[in-house]
Amino acid sequence: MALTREQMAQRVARELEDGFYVNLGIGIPTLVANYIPDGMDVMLQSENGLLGMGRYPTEEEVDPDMINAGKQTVTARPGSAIFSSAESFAMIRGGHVDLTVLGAFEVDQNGNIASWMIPGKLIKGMGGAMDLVAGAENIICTMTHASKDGTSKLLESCSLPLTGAGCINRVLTDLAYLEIENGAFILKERAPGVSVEEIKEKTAGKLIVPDDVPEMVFD
Amino acid sequence: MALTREQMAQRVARELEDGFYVNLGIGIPTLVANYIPDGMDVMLQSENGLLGMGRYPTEEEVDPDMINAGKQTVTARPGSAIFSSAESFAMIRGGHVDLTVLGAFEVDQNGNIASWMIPGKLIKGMGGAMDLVAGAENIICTMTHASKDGTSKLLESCSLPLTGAGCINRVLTDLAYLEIENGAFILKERAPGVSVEEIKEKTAGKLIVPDDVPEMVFD
Amino acid sequence: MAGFDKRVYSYEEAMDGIESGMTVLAGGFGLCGIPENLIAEIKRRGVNDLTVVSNNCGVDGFGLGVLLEDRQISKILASYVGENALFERQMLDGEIEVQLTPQGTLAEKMRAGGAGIPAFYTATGYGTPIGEGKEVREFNGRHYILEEAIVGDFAIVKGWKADRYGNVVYRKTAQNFNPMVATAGKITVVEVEEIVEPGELDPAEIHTPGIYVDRLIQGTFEKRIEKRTVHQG
Amino acid sequence: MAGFDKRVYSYEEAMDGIESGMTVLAGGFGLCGIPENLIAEIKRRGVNDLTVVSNNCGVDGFGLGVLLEDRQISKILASYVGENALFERQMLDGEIEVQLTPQGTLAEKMRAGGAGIPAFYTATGYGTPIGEGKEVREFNGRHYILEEAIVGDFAIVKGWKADRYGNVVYRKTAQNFNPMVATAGKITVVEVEEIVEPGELDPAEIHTPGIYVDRLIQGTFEKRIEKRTVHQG
Repeated sequence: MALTREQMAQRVARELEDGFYVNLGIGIPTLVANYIPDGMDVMLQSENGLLGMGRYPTEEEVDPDMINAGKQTVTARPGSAIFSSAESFAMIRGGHVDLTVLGAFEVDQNGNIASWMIPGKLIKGMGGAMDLVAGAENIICTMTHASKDGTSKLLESCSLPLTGAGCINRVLTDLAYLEIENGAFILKERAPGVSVEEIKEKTAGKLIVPDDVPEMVFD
Repeated sequence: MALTREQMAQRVARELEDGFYVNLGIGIPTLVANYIPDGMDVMLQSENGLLGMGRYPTEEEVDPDMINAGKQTVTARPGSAIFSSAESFAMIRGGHVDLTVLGAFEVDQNGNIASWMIPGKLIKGMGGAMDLVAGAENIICTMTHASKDGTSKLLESCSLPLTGAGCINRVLTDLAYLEIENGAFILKERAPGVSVEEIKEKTAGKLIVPDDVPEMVFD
Repeated sequence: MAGFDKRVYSYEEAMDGIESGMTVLAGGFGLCGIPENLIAEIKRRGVNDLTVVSNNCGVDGFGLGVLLEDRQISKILASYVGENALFERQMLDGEIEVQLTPQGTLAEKMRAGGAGIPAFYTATGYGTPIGEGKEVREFNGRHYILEEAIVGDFAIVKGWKADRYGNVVYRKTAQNFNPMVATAGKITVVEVEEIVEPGELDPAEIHTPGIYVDRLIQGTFEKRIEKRTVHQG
Repeated sequence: MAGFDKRVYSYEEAMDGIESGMTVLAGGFGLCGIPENLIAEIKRRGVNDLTVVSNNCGVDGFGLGVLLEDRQISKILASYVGENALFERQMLDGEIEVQLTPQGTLAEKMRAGGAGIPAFYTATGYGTPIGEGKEVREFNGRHYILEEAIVGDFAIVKGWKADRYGNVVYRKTAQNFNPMVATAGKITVVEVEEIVEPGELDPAEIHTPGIYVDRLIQGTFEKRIEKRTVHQG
């Protein structure tokens, strides 16, 4: 069975480490915050200028001057810092964020990512995504493995305009967790009940399948 | 008579305008602060990170965390701002300071200035001087017109290593106030009792002498 | 205005001198921390053919979105647009030219503009459409592209408090692009919620020193919320 | 250290891992806002062949000056040196290499290093010995030189207060180079006068967000004054 959005978030959360500064993109990445393991502390960076993002506010706490990069109202945790966009992207571009999680339309075996533009469709902009992929050494892409008609999104070479070149080394899809190394996807884990065969079939890029590919386990 | 240091400061102060942000270098430029005309407000910028420098502290006010760019203990006036060196030089380099006053060893008719290094002598460094001359559109150099042996310091071309190229357009010496335009010094005013002849003699660079060169008047 | 008193007392005076064809830098992220009354004054004046530099372009009927109604904007540099039906139509119709710029690059371009840095290198956008036509250069084995600074004829800024010298502090995440915008305008206009006496703000906590500010006005603000999201339970 | 608690409890631990041959960035302007105890710990350890990046090099017997006594510094990048007889002698004897760097360029090089900007253009130094051998480029009719970023193996910083997450505020003009230095170290060590609980510092007034800080220690400081100047009358 393909992973649900919640399971994807749960699996990504296992890549967190205590003391990590993390930037979570919009969509599934945002859900990761719900699965931070007990006893582990992670600080969320929001690129509009907040380090130490807290939960959503109660009705009484709602403050128009307090939003996240998704423009949602949020709170700040004690010990947070708030700063300008230039400072925020100095952090991001300078490689100070430990982990970035973001969605993608396509990734390829050379670590290229396309996530912001589909020619012919309306272009809304890249926001902070290009800075994030250029700045982080540690990025996890979350995406569906293939489109509804079965067309792979893990490619030999991205067909869409890139967000960043050679910057992705980890991908979590609804079918598998893979790493990118030396021009290939390496299959590390598969979703419960998903066969290596199905993953092979839905991966257009070069795929290396180790002898043992464990199934993910969810509580 | 050549101007005293105090008179030089007094004359420079006449170039101030109400509402000017001013950076004053070490030496004679520092004295300019003593001659700000009544009813005029000028904000002093100190490049170590202070906008709105006040007077020196009383013994009780002395604070090791409160110094100016000359490393002297100072105070801040109400409405001052304190910031980092990067922000301070963003102001300077970005052309936000209205007037910079600094000393020089030599200037030349093309607006070049040499003020930081005499080959063979110990080099202590340029501090913020190169940034100041590159950033300000409005600079006044204060200097003696000639060395003690009569050698001119207003040259056709600076002989010492430069602090900045083509950046000076006003010079106040102990003998005269001059402007630099189109590759020449233009004699605007002379010190009380100093003849045009003496200034000509002590100016090695191209000098333009208008028909009328008024004497400076001091109270 | 005498000395360093930057206060003006009408929005008309605040935006005096703005003309068609000018470049306007605007602070704000989404609808958070936007100079809403200064934008409204630009609308009122009817100037057009403006180049606007702002992270976003407001929404239909609010923020920079109001400048679309009479086609006052001919070009925009932004990182994310299109929460806005009118904007989409004008973009698709070619009435407005959109130059998409990565958010961090946009912030840094304005910071550079204010700081006298004409250009800088960044890895952001290398190998993407954003890097096309730009100089590529290698430093320590990595590729970077050259990005040039931005300055504007007018910079419009929303602050929280300021003293009359124009020293500004921002409130929470309404800071965002405002400090960089404030440094990069030939004329910088700041509107705030409260003007206080010099000395009331701690000098070490000033976000925008008054040297960057030409005009200061106190206003009242709607502060519309774009995505009200509340805690469940 | 668990989670974001950056505190260490000895200077030995604070400077753990520093080795001969490393590059050390140090905050401070003159003797104001210098990490005096971290410098003393470097002296105690006896590491040498250090490249030091700092606006100044202390005075005889205090600040970075103490690292000269046992010839621990082989190279220094600074804008102004030589309030210091020992320094002068080592410079004249060729025991120490001095790379003079304009003050604003020095600040910007470290800011760039921390911000992932590998290089930038500046007019500062064009046409001077500082510009020699550097790329010159024209933007809008003016000449600029290319300057590259600086990063260090260690960054040593003096703050005023910090919470245990490493969010730092500086006191008055003791801020100076410290915020840029803090961003540009592979390992950034901050010593402060007081450590407070998370939440005690206003988030909008943090000068150095904790993300830049690896280790934090509370110390006591001499804060020597270089030029005590008092008001007459």
